[in-house]
Amino acid sequence: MSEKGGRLLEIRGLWIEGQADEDWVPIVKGVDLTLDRGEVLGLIGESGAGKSTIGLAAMGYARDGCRISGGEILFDGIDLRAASEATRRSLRGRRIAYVAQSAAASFNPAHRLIAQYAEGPVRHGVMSAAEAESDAVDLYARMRLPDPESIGFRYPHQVSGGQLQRAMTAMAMACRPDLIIFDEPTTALDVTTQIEVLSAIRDIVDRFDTAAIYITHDLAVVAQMADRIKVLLRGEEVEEADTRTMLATPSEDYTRSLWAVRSFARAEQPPARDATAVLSVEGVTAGYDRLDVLRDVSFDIHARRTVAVVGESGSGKSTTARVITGLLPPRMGEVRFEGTPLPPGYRGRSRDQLRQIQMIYQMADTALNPKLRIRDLIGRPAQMYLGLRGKRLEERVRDLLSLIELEPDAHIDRLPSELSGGQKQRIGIARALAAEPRFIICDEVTSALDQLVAEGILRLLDKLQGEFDLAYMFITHDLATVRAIADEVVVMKEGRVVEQGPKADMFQPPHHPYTELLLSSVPEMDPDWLTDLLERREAGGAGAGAAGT
Amino acid sequence: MGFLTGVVILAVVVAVALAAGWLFRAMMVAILPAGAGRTLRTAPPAAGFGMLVILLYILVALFAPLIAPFGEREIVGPEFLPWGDTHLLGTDNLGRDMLSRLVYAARNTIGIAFVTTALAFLIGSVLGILAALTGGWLDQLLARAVDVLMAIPALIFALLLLTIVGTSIVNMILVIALIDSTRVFRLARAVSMNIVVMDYMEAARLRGEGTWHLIVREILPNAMAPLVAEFGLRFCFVFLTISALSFLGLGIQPPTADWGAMVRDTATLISFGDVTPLLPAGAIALLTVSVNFVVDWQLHRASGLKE
Amino acid sequence: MPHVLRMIAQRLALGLVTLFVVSIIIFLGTELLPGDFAQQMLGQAATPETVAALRERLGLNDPMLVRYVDWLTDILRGDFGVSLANGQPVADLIGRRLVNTLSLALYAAAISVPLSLALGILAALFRNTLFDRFVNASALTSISFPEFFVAYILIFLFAGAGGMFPSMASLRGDPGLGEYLHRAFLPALTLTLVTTAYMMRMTRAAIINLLASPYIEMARLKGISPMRIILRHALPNALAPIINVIALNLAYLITGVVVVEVVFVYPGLGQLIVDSVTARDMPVVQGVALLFAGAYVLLNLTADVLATLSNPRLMHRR
Amino acid sequence: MTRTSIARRGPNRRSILKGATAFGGAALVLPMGSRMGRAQPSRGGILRTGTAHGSTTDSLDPGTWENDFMIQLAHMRNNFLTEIAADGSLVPEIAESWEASDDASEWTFAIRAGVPYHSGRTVTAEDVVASLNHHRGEDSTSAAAPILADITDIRADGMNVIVTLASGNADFPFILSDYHLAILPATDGAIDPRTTDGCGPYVLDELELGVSASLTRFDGYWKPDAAWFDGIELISIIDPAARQNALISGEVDYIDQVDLNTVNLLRRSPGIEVLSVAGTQHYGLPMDTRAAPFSDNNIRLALKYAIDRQQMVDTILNGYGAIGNDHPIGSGQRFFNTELEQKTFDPDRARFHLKEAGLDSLDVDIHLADAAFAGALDAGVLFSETAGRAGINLNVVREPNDGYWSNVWMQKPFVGTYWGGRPTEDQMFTTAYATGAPWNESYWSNERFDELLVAARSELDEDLRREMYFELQELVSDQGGTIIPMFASYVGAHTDRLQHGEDVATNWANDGHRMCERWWFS
Repeated sequence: MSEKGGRLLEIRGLWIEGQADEDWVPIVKGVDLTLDRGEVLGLIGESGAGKSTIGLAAMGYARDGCRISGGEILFDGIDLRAASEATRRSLRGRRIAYVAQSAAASFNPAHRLIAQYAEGPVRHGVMSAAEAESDAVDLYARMRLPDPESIGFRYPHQVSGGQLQRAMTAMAMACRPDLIIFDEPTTALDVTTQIEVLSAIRDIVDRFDTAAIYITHDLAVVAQMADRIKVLLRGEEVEEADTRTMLATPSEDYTRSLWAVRSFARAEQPPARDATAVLSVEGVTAGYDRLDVLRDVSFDIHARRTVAVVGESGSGKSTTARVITGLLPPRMGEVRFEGTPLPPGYRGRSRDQLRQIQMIYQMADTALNPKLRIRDLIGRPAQMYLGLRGKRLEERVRDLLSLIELEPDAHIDRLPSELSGGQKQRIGIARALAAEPRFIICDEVTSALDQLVAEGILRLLDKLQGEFDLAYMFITHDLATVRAIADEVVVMKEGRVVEQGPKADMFQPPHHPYTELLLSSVPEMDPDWLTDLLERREAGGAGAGAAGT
Repeated sequence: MGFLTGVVILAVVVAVALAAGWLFRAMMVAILPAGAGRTLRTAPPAAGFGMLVILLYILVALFAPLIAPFGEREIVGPEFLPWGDTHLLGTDNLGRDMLSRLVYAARNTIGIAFVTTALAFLIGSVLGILAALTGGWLDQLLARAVDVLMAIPALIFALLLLTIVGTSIVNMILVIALIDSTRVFRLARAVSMNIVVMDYMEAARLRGEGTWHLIVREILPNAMAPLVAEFGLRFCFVFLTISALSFLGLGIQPPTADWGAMVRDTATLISFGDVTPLLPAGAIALLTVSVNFVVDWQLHRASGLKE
Repeated sequence: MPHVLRMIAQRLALGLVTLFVVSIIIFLGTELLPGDFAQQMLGQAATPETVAALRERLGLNDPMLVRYVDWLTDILRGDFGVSLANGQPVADLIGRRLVNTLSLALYAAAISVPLSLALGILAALFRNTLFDRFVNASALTSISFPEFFVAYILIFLFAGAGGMFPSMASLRGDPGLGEYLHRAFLPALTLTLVTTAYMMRMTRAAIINLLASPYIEMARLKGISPMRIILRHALPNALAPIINVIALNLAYLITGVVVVEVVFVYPGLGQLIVDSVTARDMPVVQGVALLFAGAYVLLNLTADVLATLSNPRLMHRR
Repeated sequence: MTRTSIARRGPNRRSILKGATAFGGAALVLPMGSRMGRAQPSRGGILRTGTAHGSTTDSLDPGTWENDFMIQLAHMRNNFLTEIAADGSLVPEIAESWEASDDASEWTFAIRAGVPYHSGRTVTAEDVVASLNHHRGEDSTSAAAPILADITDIRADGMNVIVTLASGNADFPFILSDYHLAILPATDGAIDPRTTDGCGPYVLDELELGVSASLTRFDGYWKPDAAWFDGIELISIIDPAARQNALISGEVDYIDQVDLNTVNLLRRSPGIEVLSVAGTQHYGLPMDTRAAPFSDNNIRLALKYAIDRQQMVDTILNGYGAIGNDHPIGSGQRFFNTELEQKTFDPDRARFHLKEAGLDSLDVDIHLADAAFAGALDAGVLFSETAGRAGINLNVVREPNDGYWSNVWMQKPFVGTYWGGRPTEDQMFTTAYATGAPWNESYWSNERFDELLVAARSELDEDLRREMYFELQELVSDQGGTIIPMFASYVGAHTDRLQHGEDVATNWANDGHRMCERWWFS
């Protein structure tokens, strides 16, 4: 990170347009970017900022439906826009490589990892297949993949997400490129896995002195990786600075607002232990086929309180939600609503019981029927449960839209595809509210959203809770969210509740070791955080093994 | 020989067709309200041409009696008159006006094919979606039943069934619809399998929605694109099935005019280089190609692939 | 691997059940046909007595269930019975024609499968170009003509007086391979034309469907050439639907070509079953129909197995 | 003539039962080819003939022969007791000669000596008895049983076969030319119905039912000036276009049942000759005379005058045929009524008859399928056109081809039918017009007709007989229940290399199915 070579990439006045029906609209508007050899530049911004599009443009590549309409892209003196497709193809993979967000989707499911590793070098004539394969084993080892000799002979589906992401980084390294584009490489991973991948990436980039563009929306992550950070907003540059400078003294309001997100915190609600819990999960054991996914899970949720259920993927958070909603009848134990046991399956529940428990989903895209208009999406529960018709129904829909801070006239007749991600999530909330429930399950409702948008959603949920006396169960893996909104926390691991209690207690040591691991793995805005953490873990010898597989 | 001339004519026809498609699209964009117009503007000329042809066919079918110069069954002159002023496309083997027969055949053929295909889709898609939705024994039962029906060759099965129930037009529609519905079932089931796992389906189930609402409001609109594409192909295959049946002596019987049977009746003439059978065959082909141009465009739009 | 074997066993069992149900349907169907063989053979002159005598002799008077069970047990023993019409064993009647049918299907498939794959791949590669549109439109045109009409056009173009190929694919005198290929060329070409379009469109669609996948973009960003992307990255993942549509078309080539057989005077199974339906020669109808159903089940099974073999996710469990 | 494989079956099955052989008297021959410079027959060449018939359900059993594939094969492989010559006269074949008792109820046939079978055996009187007995008896399933039903006894006496009939029949030897009655070798008094043996001109080498047969010339054939080909390939080509194509492309030398839609185009093809033979084959539209409205003869007459016969011949037969006069006797037959007024399309007269029946207009259904005869539905359409002009609203009901002869014919009141004809006037009338006859399609019953028919059969005076048959025709034509608008010719086509005699038999297609031994290559 000390010595940098000469200029490797120079982008001047880049304009990129995307196709919307017949029209071309600009999505990158005159961005300049320079990168020296061995340097790591962080590109940061919310969705729609054009980060990935710029990253791909650095390879002279535009996705289908996009076109580079202006500016210059000089890679090591070669004008990528003017160069022939053959020239560009010969550079891609060989001198500029790419690491995609989802390794699971970006590895071809039909071929073994090592074959895909070797394809680039062999096609580019850099090495023979045999050389490439032995090289792969070497790089797999460097990426700290388990069993580097044989892991390459597995198919993508046989390898876990974190390992795949490392294998993909190794693949990108295959031709020892001058530049690698990392496009949100850890976004899809659990926090504990993320650390492993981040450290492996940082090591290998250092080792081969490769220049990199690191694209992410997560400031804490980019702080660990980048020498310099460029902040983007809607296709335009906001500011650019050295990492430490940027973290310490951002000059633009927008940047400051990004920093500020993490400051949102709700006033904690007073505990109401005396009243009957709105919802109690009691000794639930449940699973699929013969496999138990949940074992003896119990917790209570009271009115006006938010219980956050945290844990990594596979810990049983979502299965718990399925038991509560009745999609998965438990093998043992029961779910009570205001003290009354609920029938185990949703088919056995009365319409009123169904009404009382609503759910908001992580992916608003799949949770809203894309062919129905907002009017019907929100109106249907009101019509079904409350028997509203005609004008009253319309009024109710408009009220709900106002509640979720969307202008009724402008939105009531839209399709979900005509809304932004945050707006869609608000519709999801409105749909749940339309049933006038007492209890809402929020399943990772903010994890697919940008931070500013997510904050808005959290604030809205908070407001509504007060207004309608709602009880929330908040499923999340993001501890920042927990900090912001929860009254109580339930930590789950491998289908069991490992720790639960009021939020204040949870964030105070001593912790259960697993809670400790989770808490310590959340990246912090300190550029030295990762280095320090790894050193600490090295010293302690604990935790790393649990997350590293 | 006329072959080269044919190629030149074909090229001209293609050029004119594309131009017509382009013009038609431009015209419709101008006429239609903004939303539909914007969608339409994305249509390639081929799809524009397809829509134009389909529209023309529908008009011809609807207004056959107004367009046809003579009656469908009316014997208006000597048999096998050449093309001329009174009889633009000449007369057929009984002395009926060829053009009029073609026009009326549009009505019969399209009408029968449409009813048949619609019926096949009604049966096939409802059952297919239902199978995907409910799963379990009903799904297994329906899937196995369809397997069984598909294991019997379609033409043989149609032959057997039509022999049993007799060859009226109604029976033919029912039999072909039944056989075709098995194909639709498989598609509808496969498509729905991907839809029933969506979160909005879960939400609707948890809301306590009934099966019919789930099928009609939640699944069907989302399964529409592939089903419509299949509808286009099936619609055209129905003509072919009917004409194959008429080859085996079971199709639409004269004097009702239909393109499949008209090809069949005049097919021997092609052995002598007479172009008469090309007229009804061309009518089928033009419609098939047009329908599929539109279907391709729709599928392309639905796939979200932009190129 | 063992689970593949288990799947095959499972599917075979299921196939047998399917065949069993098909046998019931066919049996019932032939029962329901108006008129029976005795009536059909004796004609209008038949007195009630002679019809009864003939029925008795042919065993047509037994209750339906008895006849069905007898027939089924015979089949299970490998005995397809004898034709009511001419007393020849059904197995003999089917045997030679089965060979003919299979060879024609094979011939047509040998042309159409590679052709449709190649055209489908090229169309996917040059999608939305003039080439793509031309191939697509010609394919659609060729499937929108009735089979017999395609056959007549081919005969007109290629047979005629002094033509290159015979208009009849008659197999008299056991032709050698070269001679067979020559004689059966036009029927094979007809079948090629009617089946290629569908397979080609499916191939193209299956490939194009995958082109939006992230791993295809990844391959592009690795600097892989478009042709190799299609062949190496898209095709292996598109195999399952392609194999499926090929299997369906092969089944069609075996079971659905009666019209082509008639036009080209080709002695295959289709003509046999149509003749037998008309003559109410039930043992033959049932035998051939069962054979067709068997072919369909077997081809589907093969397709499923191949699709499984082509899918690492199913072949190599975690 | 067939359009489809399904349609084919009906008429063929019936043709066995109803069509028998030709009549005596002058044959009407209309060969289309040139008669000039016809060469003497010469030996050689393989005749390849494509026939519109043949089914995989065919069988070697003579009792089941029903279509032209098996019938042609029979005439290649087998001989019969008698033969109808190309000029229409009855000539001896296996029966060298015959004589009848005075009342024509006992017939003695002298069997030709030394006629060899392909297997080497010689034809005996016992073989003849067994060959005929195959079609008789209680449990016989032969389609020819009805035509031999009158026989009470057959016995062999040396080289003679003596047949006793229940009643006298002067035309009995004609019946023995029927194509079912092939002479086959017998063992223990019975023939083996599956034998491939025969005493005909060609030896069967290979037979694939419904597909083809190949035969080579039998060196030991007894006829000196017959069977000119070295061998024969008989090929079943069901599809009319395929048949035509096979002829045009030179893959066959002869085809039968030329598609009449394109026959004129075919005639223009180089090297192709079309051969049209007018015979006794006729198409009819029987009405059930027991049922209203057809029970009223005025209605029947109205319909008879409401049909345009010439248009039918021109359109349905494309000119290859002759108009009919509502009786089944062909213009070439011995006792054809030359004095009978020809009915023509006359709407006024039809209206007149309607009025006589007390009606202004008439609504009536006719049930047709192309199985009845080729173009039956088209004929129905034409008929309804012309009938409309006479105030008759004729509705054509389309019936399925399959099962037509079981479910429609003689079941529905107004249908279509087809007859190959009968060798004698008596047989034709007895079979289809006498009261209570099993195939009396119109259920017509006329006392005078029945009396006259019996009288004519036993009348020996030629003039008196002619008078009687004239009256019978007049009765059928004016009062009968069947409209017979047209007589259809047999239309075949062949390459110009193939030659035939000046006379071509009119009793059946394909030169009375004898082209195998009468025709030759130039």
